[in-house]
Amino acid sequence: MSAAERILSRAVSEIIPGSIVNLGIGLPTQVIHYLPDDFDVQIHSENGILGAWKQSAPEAMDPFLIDAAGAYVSLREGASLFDSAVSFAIIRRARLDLTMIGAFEVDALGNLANWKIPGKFSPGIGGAMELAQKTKRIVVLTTHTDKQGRPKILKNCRLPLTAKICVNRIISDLAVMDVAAQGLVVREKLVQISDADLQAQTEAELTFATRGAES
Amino acid sequence: MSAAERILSRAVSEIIPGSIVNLGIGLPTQVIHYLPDDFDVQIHSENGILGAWKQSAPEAMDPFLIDAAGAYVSLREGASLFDSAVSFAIIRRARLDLTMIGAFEVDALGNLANWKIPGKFSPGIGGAMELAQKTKRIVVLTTHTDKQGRPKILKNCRLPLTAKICVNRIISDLAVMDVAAQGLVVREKLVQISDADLQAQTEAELTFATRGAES
Amino acid sequence: MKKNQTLENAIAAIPSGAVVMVGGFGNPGTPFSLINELVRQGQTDLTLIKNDANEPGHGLSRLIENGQVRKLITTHIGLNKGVIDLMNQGVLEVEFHPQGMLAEKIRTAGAGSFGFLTDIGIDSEITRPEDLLEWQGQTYKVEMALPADYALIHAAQADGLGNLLYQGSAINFSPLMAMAANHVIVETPDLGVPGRFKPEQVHTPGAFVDSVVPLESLTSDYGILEHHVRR
Amino acid sequence: MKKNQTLENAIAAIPSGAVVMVGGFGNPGTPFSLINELVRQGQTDLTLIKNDANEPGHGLSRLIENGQVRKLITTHIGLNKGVIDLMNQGVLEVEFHPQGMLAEKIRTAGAGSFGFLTDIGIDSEITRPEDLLEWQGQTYKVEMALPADYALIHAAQADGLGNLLYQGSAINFSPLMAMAANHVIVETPDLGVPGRFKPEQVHTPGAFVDSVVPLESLTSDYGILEHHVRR
Repeated sequence: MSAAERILSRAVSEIIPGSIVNLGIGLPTQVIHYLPDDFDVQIHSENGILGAWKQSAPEAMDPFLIDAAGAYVSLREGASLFDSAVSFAIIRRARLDLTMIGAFEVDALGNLANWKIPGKFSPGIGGAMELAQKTKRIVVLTTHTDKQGRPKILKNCRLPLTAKICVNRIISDLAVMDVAAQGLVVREKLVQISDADLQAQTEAELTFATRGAES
Repeated sequence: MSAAERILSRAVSEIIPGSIVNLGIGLPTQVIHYLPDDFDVQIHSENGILGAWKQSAPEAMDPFLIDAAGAYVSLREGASLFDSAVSFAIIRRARLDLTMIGAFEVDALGNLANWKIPGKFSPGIGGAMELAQKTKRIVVLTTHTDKQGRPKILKNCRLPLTAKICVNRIISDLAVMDVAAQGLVVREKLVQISDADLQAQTEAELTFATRGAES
Repeated sequence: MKKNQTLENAIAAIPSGAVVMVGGFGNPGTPFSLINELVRQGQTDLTLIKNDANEPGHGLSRLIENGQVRKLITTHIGLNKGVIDLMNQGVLEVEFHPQGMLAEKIRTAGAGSFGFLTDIGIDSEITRPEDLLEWQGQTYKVEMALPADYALIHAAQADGLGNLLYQGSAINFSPLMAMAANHVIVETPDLGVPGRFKPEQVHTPGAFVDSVVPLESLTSDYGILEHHVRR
Repeated sequence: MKKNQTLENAIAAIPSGAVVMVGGFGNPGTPFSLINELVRQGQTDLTLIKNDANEPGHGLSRLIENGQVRKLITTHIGLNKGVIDLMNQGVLEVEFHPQGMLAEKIRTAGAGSFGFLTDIGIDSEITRPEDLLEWQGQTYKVEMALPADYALIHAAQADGLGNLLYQGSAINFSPLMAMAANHVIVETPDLGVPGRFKPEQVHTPGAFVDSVVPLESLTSDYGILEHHVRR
């Protein structure tokens, strides 16, 4: 399993049946393909969809129906379509149960940076600020370190923040961590990695309270 | 012809074919019944209708379709129905061509008072302020004097204003007057009333520029 | 369908003292069955938000006549002399707003914002000096958002996910209130299964709806009011 | 049908220097035919407002690549490296807003209001001290309304009164922009006669629409983008 596959497989079990969930651009939008076909969830896409579902076969694909990342999607029974003001009213009124979101950096306080790398990458804000600031529960999906092996899970974010103190849980390719009063608490980790190894790849200080282990 | 019938018959010719018109509660909502069945106009009702039309026969009446005064209405081909926020967006964005509105008092400056008589009558504001303040053209339909024979067309309104300097034209049972830079200009009047008699029933000073006369 | 509830259970969620929005402009859109159940259960000290007070003996007026209402936030009660009298006697507190401002204050709450800048009524007696804001060289009136604890809504049709469709002039404040209240209770004579609506034609997405009460039939409350029929 | 216009006449109404809103989120809802005509006519010094810049060689991107655009007000241009490069080179001025704030700024203009009070981004670097307002003991960010001279809109269906229906995820900013612009130009592959729509299902009432351009067919611009098909 690749790092991405490990994250996505684990992410599936974060979704409570019957809930309303937004999947952010990047890794999170891929979660939809890991869900059982009959799973009871309403996927919100900020471009105006409640009830987005897996991409249809090419012959049934609707060119007028994409998710916020541009990928063609289908609709479930009971889906609704609406304008961008209503879509963000759903977000700002906290009618989403969960948002899964990507990160450039996330820290021990639950701060999130995922929209801008000054001087290198600033394609815009998109829906990230409102999702991060207003959703009841935010789960970050991220590789534990960047491509150069540097920690993405920090003591304090250094990049411009998307939203302060908003993240509830981080799912990386190595571990599942909760943002708690005492900092990051490791709930699960790969069996093949030791506590010390995980800490070594994490700038934030970790507390270990693993209830078992992932494979 | 009663005073009301004279006002309503004259009001019909204020409506330019193809235009969008709001008819205020009271006399103005009655204008709809004086329009030819095939007249090209879209009647806006602030409770969420564009394309309201004459009341259907009792057996075809829809209990879920009323105008802002509570009267049952029908819909024309091409009508649309929408929420109150959209309805007032149409008003505030000045997408109405004309509003006909009632008055307790109207004055030589074009000020309008039609929502409150302190200590006697204050049922609320309704849509009057927004209609009066934002419609491109406001025509007041009113009897020239009140039931006690006192002028309703004043030098300066004494009641709380609905909106300042908003009225373009006044159609009474006696005359048609425009609000102009020099004050009220009489454009039409009943043949049987002299200039002096009309002035006597009007507190505001009148200039006479009648282009003919009504019967 | 966890959103399918009985009239009794749905209304029992509302405590005395609650702020309750009620859809409808005149009769159309008024959730008479939800209101009548609230009369039956007898919660008191309510603050109600509705375009009007319905007409004597009907809908919202029943709650007011029954002494359950502390304050009414509305736009026009000209068709209800009884409620005007209660206001004039000081028995009922009434707060009036221009109709489009009431709609926009509710919609602002529904959008998760806190207020908006307008010029409506800025020159009139409804504007107090403390409502005015100088901002970037202009003067605006600040209208604050108007949220509520509960909304009572009548929908023509619904599905088990809480998606709603309205009909006729019964749309009015309902979709705005469904966005603005923390707990949204809907009555409908026509509750069906998800998939029955074209997704583009849903007026209120189910995300805003907490309970849906199916009505077996519509009582005479929902019918034609004879005095509004043109003779 | 006075609203029925040719592509050429409808776009010729737009002068150089105009502020132009363009509907669409990615491809769906992008009025490619109106944009392509604007490229052909060559008006310059435009300020454009759209959720994104489409993708290289398509839609809005063509106007930018063609040097007709002075400023872009948008939310995310991550799928258009060419436009990001023009921004980084200082050739194109770009103003970013959070997506829901852009929607709400447009909708606020469309409602005839002047601004709104929010807390979105209030703790982030996008908020300057001069955007903050102390009001009734709370701190808010003031977001000003964003109106425009023109809006270019794609509708799935229209009638001769300018009533519009959208489809799929192509609704997005279109109904908001139709309210917010002073002059609204719509393209549609399906223009019919008034009466064809159920009145409750009209997304944009014709009151907001100035011209409707019937399209004989949809070009390949409107089709599937192969790189967004999952392999």
